[in-house]
Amino acid sequence: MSQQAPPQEDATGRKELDRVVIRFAGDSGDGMQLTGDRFTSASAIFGNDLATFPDYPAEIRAPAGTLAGVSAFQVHFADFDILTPGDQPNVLVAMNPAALKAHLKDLLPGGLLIVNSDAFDERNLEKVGYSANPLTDGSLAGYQFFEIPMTKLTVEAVKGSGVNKKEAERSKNMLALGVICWMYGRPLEPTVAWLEKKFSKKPNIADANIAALKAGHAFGETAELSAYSVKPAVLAPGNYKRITGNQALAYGLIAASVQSKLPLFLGSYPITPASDILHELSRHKNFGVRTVQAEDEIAAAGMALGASFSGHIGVTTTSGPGLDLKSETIGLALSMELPMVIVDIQRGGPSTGLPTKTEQSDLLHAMYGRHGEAPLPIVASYSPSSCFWAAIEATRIALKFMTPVILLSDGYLANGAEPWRIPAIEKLPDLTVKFASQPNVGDDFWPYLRDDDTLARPWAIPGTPGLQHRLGGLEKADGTGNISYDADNHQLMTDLRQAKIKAIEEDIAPLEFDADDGATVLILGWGSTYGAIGAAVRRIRARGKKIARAHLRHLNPFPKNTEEVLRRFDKIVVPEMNMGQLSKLVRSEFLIPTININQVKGLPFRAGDLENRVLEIIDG
Amino acid sequence: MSQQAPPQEDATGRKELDRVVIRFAGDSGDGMQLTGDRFTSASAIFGNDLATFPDYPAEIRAPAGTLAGVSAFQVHFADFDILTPGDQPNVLVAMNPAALKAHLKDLLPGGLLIVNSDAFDERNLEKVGYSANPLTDGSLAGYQFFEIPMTKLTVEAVKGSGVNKKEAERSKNMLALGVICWMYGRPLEPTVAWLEKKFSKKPNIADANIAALKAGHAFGETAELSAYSVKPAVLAPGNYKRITGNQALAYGLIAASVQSKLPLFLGSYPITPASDILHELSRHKNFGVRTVQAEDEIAAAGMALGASFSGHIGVTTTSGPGLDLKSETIGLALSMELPMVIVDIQRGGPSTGLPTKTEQSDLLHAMYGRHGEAPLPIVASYSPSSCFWAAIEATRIALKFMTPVILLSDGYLANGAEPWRIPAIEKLPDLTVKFASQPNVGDDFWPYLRDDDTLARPWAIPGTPGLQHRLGGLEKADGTGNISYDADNHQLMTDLRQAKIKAIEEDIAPLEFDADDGATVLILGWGSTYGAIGAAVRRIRARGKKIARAHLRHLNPFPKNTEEVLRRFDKIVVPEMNMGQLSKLVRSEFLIPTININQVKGLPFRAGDLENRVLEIIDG
Amino acid sequence: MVEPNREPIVDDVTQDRGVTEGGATATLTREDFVSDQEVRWCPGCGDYAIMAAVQGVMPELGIPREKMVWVSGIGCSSRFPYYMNTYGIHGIHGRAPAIATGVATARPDLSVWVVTGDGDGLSIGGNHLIHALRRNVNLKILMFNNQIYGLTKGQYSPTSEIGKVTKSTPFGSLEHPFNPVSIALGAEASFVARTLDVERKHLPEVLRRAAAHQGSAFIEIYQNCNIFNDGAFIALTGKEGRSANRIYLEHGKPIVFGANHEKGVRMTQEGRCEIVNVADVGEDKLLVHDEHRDDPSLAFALSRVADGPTGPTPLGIFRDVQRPVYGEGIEQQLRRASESQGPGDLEKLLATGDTWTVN
Amino acid sequence: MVEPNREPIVDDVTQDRGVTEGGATATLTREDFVSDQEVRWCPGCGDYAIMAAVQGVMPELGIPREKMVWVSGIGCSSRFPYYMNTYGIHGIHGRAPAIATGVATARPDLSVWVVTGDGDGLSIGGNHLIHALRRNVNLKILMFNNQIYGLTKGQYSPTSEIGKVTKSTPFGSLEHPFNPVSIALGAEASFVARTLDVERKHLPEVLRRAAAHQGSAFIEIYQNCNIFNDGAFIALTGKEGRSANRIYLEHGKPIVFGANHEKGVRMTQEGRCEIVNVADVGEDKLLVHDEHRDDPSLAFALSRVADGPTGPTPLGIFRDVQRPVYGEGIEQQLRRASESQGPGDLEKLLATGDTWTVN
Ligand SMILES: Cc1ncc(C[n+]2csc(CCOP(=O)(O)OP(=O)(O)O)c2C)c(N)n1
Ligand SMILES: Cc1ncc(C[n+]2csc(CCOP(=O)(O)OP(=O)(O)O)c2C)c(N)n1
Ligand code: SF4
Ligand code: SF4
Ligand SMILES: [Mg+2]
Ligand SMILES: [Mg+2]
Repeated sequence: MSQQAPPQEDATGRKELDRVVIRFAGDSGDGMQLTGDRFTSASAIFGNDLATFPDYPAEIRAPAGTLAGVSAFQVHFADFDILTPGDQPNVLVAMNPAALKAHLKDLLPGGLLIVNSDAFDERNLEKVGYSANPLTDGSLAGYQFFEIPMTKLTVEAVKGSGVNKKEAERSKNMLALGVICWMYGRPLEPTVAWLEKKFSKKPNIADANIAALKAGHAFGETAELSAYSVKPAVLAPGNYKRITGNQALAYGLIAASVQSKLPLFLGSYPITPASDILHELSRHKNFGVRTVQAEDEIAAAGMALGASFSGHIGVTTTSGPGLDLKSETIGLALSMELPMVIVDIQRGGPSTGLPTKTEQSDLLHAMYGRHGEAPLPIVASYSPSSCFWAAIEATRIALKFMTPVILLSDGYLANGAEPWRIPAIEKLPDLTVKFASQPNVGDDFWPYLRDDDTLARPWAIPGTPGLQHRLGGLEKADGTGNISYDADNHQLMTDLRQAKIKAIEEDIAPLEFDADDGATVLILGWGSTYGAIGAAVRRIRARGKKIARAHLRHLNPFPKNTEEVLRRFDKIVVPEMNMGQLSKLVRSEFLIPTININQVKGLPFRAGDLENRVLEIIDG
Repeated sequence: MSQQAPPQEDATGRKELDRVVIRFAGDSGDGMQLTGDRFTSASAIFGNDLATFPDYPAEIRAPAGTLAGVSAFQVHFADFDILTPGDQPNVLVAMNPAALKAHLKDLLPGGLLIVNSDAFDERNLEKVGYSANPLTDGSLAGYQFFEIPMTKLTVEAVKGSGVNKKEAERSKNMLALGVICWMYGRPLEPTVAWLEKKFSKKPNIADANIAALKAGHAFGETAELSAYSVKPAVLAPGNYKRITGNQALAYGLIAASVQSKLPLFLGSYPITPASDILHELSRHKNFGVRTVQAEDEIAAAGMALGASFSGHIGVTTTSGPGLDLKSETIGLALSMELPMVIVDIQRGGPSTGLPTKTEQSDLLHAMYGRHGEAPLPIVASYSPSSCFWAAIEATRIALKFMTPVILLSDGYLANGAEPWRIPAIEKLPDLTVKFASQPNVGDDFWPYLRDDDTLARPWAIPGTPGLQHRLGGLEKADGTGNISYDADNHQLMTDLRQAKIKAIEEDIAPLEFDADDGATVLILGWGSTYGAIGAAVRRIRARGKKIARAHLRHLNPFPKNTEEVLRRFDKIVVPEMNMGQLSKLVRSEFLIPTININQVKGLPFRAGDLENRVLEIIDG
Repeated sequence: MVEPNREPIVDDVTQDRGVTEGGATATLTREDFVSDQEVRWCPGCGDYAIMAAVQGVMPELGIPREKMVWVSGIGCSSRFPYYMNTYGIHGIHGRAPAIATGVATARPDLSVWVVTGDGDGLSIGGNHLIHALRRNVNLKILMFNNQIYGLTKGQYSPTSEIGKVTKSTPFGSLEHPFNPVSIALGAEASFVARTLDVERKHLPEVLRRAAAHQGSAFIEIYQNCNIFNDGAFIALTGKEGRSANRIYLEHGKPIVFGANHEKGVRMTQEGRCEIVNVADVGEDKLLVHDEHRDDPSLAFALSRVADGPTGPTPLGIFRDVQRPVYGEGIEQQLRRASESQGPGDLEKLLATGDTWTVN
Repeated sequence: MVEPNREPIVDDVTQDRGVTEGGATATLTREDFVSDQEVRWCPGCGDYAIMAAVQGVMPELGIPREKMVWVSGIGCSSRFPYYMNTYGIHGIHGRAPAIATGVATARPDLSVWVVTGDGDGLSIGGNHLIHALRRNVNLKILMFNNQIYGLTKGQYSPTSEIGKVTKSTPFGSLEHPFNPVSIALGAEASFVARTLDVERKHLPEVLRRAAAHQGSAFIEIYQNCNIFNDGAFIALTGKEGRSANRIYLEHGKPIVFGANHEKGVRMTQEGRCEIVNVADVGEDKLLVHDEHRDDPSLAFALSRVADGPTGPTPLGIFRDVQRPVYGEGIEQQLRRASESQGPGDLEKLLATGDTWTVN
């Protein structure tokens, strides 16, 4: 770790570090998410690789100063390519006692601690049960510790910008940002520009924030806080964009619409952490994207189904509780064999659970959460930017095989940001579809006359003369699609529905794996554990141990070579943020034993924890 | 089979048979269900063992004479204990050409065929595509074949009872019943009594039906139709009652209410084939049973949950599509750790599927059909009368472990009837519960302070002073039950919820198995395949082969000795009316390979088919 | 890119065979709208009459069959789409208005009709119904009200009368029924009407009016279920009742009824509609019906003249007003967006925001 | 067996500590209804004022805390039960009326209150709400209407005005909003009222009336969300608006409002409520409010005086009529059944029907 290695100095006399993990923590009202976001943006533009992890309470603004109200944002930036937002911060910015109390335990020994001393008054200390003031009782001895009277400084600094006291104090997060920007040599310009744009209608608010930002920067300089630098990372050349998972997912859906020349229709009902996809898509009407905020999730799915029947890419986005409600409609789409994309941004369950925390516990629900024999494909994103790929892939499968597809992401990917190398449009797959336009049996049109290869049925959309047909959820005769209660036909249709999904294995990329030769242990992952597993693998290799890893992006069907890959290794380790759901699928599918590493804490794995667990398995 | 063996004659000169399978088939409007039902009743009272299988279309009354409109009822009665309604009938009563066309293929070669010749006119023949009249074109040569002008005879017979022609003709099903009663020596009295009671308000209708019944009986005698007898079965002594699965299930719930001294609350929304439970329970208000027909399945489950919170046994009954809709509410009950019973009468899926046909395809949905880590117990009935046991067992587990429990039955069990040895009340388990009545931590009440053995939390119901508390779906701190976003607490609660369900294995009967010594093949079943597997096992043994069988009544958790039982055998054969759902659970739980026999036709297995498949496995 | 994006869907395929074929220009007949599917209602079911009326009216509308989509839920009534030679969705129980909203908002070029039942539409589907009406989605919603659950063999429904004995209420129902017209008006519906399955003239006329209405049209159709609720509407269909109890609402006309128009409806000072003898009050005191009144209070008051079809009951169009149509609003926003921001350009979209270049 | 079956549940446990303790007889204070849970609404949220009013009124009702159950769905408003020292269920989104119906029908001895939001109650939960009102379940339903989705950070709701710009409608909402009072009346509600979070006197009074009402009471409470929809009710809360726009409905009194009661409401011949200058028409021509009118038309017409809280808006009790209470009906049927058939006897039940004996 950089803290250990004797740091170099760069030209400007700043100590060089290869990586830093900063956590901003304060009241829900303190604007920590925005502060972290701005610092991240500045670092991105500066050229670091980075990963972020916002962590905030389910309440909008729990009462000021309480533990329940603490909101935090962690950013990891480095001069090399990194995979996670970092396990523990080496810098903690705490805007009040609650923030300190909630997050100090994570700060690395000897780490840098910056607090807003103005917030450490009797009442606030009491609120979180500090008997003595930690700033003065010596309990912070183990850290490099700076107290800054941020509130006072801010009020001072913004005088003249003509904002009232309340607004003035609100700018203190910018002061904190200014301090950190100075310490890590980040330019202020991007933030200044952003503030001017954002508050163009309220210039005095803009001025106040800018003044505070600059004051913080100046303070850092005059107070001679230690100054560091983290060089730009050497990333593959190209255009980069900082993107969150939900944003990438929304872009992927738009891209799928453009590449298929089909309009995109989103039926959705707001729910954390999926709402931002609805928000993002409703901003791009010039792409012909229709977004409807439905009365509930059932309606949202129903609307998407109706749109799919009509020739649109019908999409519905939600989280666990909403997925429960959509099950029946998904079953109908499956029975009507309509292309539809269901996006589930997983969060902590069961029930309302932990709405703002992350989890991977909807896999088996996605797989089996419908009555009857109702198989459908499942695609999973594994990093914020991979959500772009996942959206296109899910749509591709839906359109090609005429089936609803479930896309699994999670809260960690949804809100986490990372630099994304913007793909070349030419490189995107062509998703053009051919609607049925002619009768396919003499003068008749049979909606269930299947394609020999894909077993997909033809898609004839309203407006097409002569192809009028009616579909529903009652069992249909293969071919004609007429209602049929025939016993053998039901068996046939059940077999066909299953065979169609199984056939998709021919159409998807094989499971890639990265193995040291002689490695006997394979870490098999899926979804958002990708980064943590990757970081753990690096550490394990850094210790000279042999290891292999593979990451599933298709959960149903599995890539065709999955069993072959698994059988190459003696031990299959499956880390999941659930109680072992992928492992259940692997075991029943291949009868291969697995060693499970499960964590259900609403938080992503720490690379360090994974490293240790896996080392035990390798050695033990 | 009795048809082969040279039949004896009994005192009355009737040929003795050990077993007969009769299928009554006609128009939805012809009252075949009622006819079969009455014959069954007569046979039951006569003392035969029996099993029935009603098979009717999803439409109420598809147009007269069409194949879509054919409704059938099969009854198997014997002088020994039988296990299924029989694979193929040896007697077929066909009230019209459609019925003949639809069912002739099942009639055993040389079987007895009785048709209503009056219905075989041009129009009716045409409707089902008979070019020639099968009654005259010799195509029925392979059967013992009687044509009876039932309509004419009926109209004749009921003259004077003062009913109009339409009503008169409606009685022809009673004429058919009369004929069959004569042929198999069934007394008419029970039916006469039943008719008088049923039509007490419309005496002339009663008279007409009775007249038709007697006319049929007389016709059989005068026409000297061959007369058979099937002796009473030697059943264990006791009081017997003919009961269907849904009726038994309703009685079981009432019994659970009586045994627990808790009132029963049913929140339900009508759906085939579960509606009859709602109908039955709404008739027993003197047991304090509250039934609410909710606006939908979500409300039905919500009402049951509210009732459970209030100290009732909250129950909700449904079928597949309804189970989809209840998932979110079940998740809440699970998170609130409330005792609740969810009954799913499985039917053909996916989606609306085959509403009146049977299937076992909701097992994985029951197991995993909720977002998040949401384990709950699953109990499955396996014969019509076992639904009584299943209802009590599901309630017992729910009350003891404070958890929602899913009870799986299916359409075949729901509507099928069999003689049931009425249990002695004293033998029923005592389900008394103890509500919390005092603070459990100093002066406070902690709703999540668990019992050390069962891990169940205390049940404090409104009306109890000092124990006021609030529960919801957000994650709760273990003990206090207060909202908690704490990472370690979430892991703890997730572990506890899982451990609580796992612990139930200590509380349920071990898996029994019935094995010939030296048997290497075990047939593992669950649910309504019980009878067919049993019959197949008898046949296999009759062929001198060795076989073993076990039937799971608890699907989650499995009985503690399950793995130990399975490992005793080389081959585990799992027959299911789905694509292999139990097999998936067994494989992932025990990593034991299974040989699956799957049938998804909306119909129960035929013992003969199972026999052959298993023999291949034994031999091959 | 809106247009290019949406249009092709319709055009590509319609070009092939020429829109005219079976299209608006070709005149269609009743038979053209009859599908090849075997009708599976009970003999004598009121649904037959309704279907006949619908198939009779469709050709008049000048809408090609392929531009029509019939959407339903589950129930006897919901089998309807199978019998129409148009595009159709036999959905799931209660969700037809939601599914149809998807069709209508995705494809404003289509004529979208919904068939639902009193259970499908008002019990499990109540929420989707009121929201579709509130949004004024361009849907024509036909609710077959037989005051019973038919397909599930006769349980009471939200429109069944109190005290009704059914399979699920052996001791009589305890639930106060909905008045479908009242709830629709309370849900801001822009077009609300009521008619009767046996109305040979009135039913088709109401259908025509609904088709002409821009936005969502809600039509309650009293329908006899001769198997499980026979005679529920006898007060309106029986010999004497027919003339005595059918109150036909006609725009701009005083509301009179009875064999010789001897009865009428008057509005009291407190805004309640009361039935009076024309002779007693004089024709000029009678309420003059106004379908187009912006304020729904009049229509609502009229809906309270009869809580159930057991006595004098208003039939016809209670309300027919213009409101922005939901789907059209969306189209406008799409058009405006591509006009102001230019048609969507994927390359540009990806390249904007927090971007930087690494060489 | 009904009684023995139900009663013990309550008694067994209550005996132990004596019902009186914290019970009806002991007089309770505001504090007794405050739970130990930390309140987590945003500073300045209107929910605080509503909670204060509720906790102020509860002691007056003479209902022991343990006999009270507060049920909610999901939303900022739905956190309410956690803050009441009674029994409570923080349910799932939109389902509170259904869950509460279970509580109230299972246990008629309890006082059951529902807190819901405009999204929870009218969007996802609309169907359960209208059915609870139709059945007249004994529930007191408080709908906190802030015309926004608060907990999910500011999307429009079914009560948001057309054109509203929110996270999910960057170009403005296209949806015609519900008028909660109108939809409740259309759903046959027996008690319908509207009040305002900041109404120190009016809000408590409405709560008292709701508590006194037998059956379901629906109360729309305009509630300011100062984070995502601040000032939505400024027309009623702002200085001048306060007197100019609050129309207080009082039973038996002519409807007047304005600083000096210079304005009034009149009923037109066509049953529409219009706002007039008292001076112009004369006080005697004004509409006299009647809460107890069986016909809901008057209440409905009053609900249309204001489509949104942007101008003169009626506050108070629109309707308060007696109808059979759903839960009581069930109790009656249970009692009758055990009276006529005798209390349930399991042995007898199992032994009846198609039975026979084998010896
Ligand atoms: C989710 C779900 N719940 C319940 C059912 C069972 N079901 C089918 S139709 C129906 C009600 C039919 O009544 P109605 O809507 O009035 O139509 P009708 O048959 O009277 O025309 C019910 C409860 C179902 N198919 N799906
Ligand atoms: C099934 C489900 N869908 C969506 C959500 C997300 N959600 C929580 S509260 C809410 C709406 C809140 O609005 P409102 O009911 O008006 O309450 P408010 O926060 O404004 O008081 C939504 C959409 C959820 N928790 N569960
Ligand atoms: S059951 Fe009633 S509604 Fe259904 S088809 Fe038969 S008659 Fe018509
Ligand atoms: S978001 Fe709005 S409604 Fe929610 S607590 Fe904050 S102010 Fe109140
Ligand atoms: Mg109906
Ligand atoms: Mg709200």
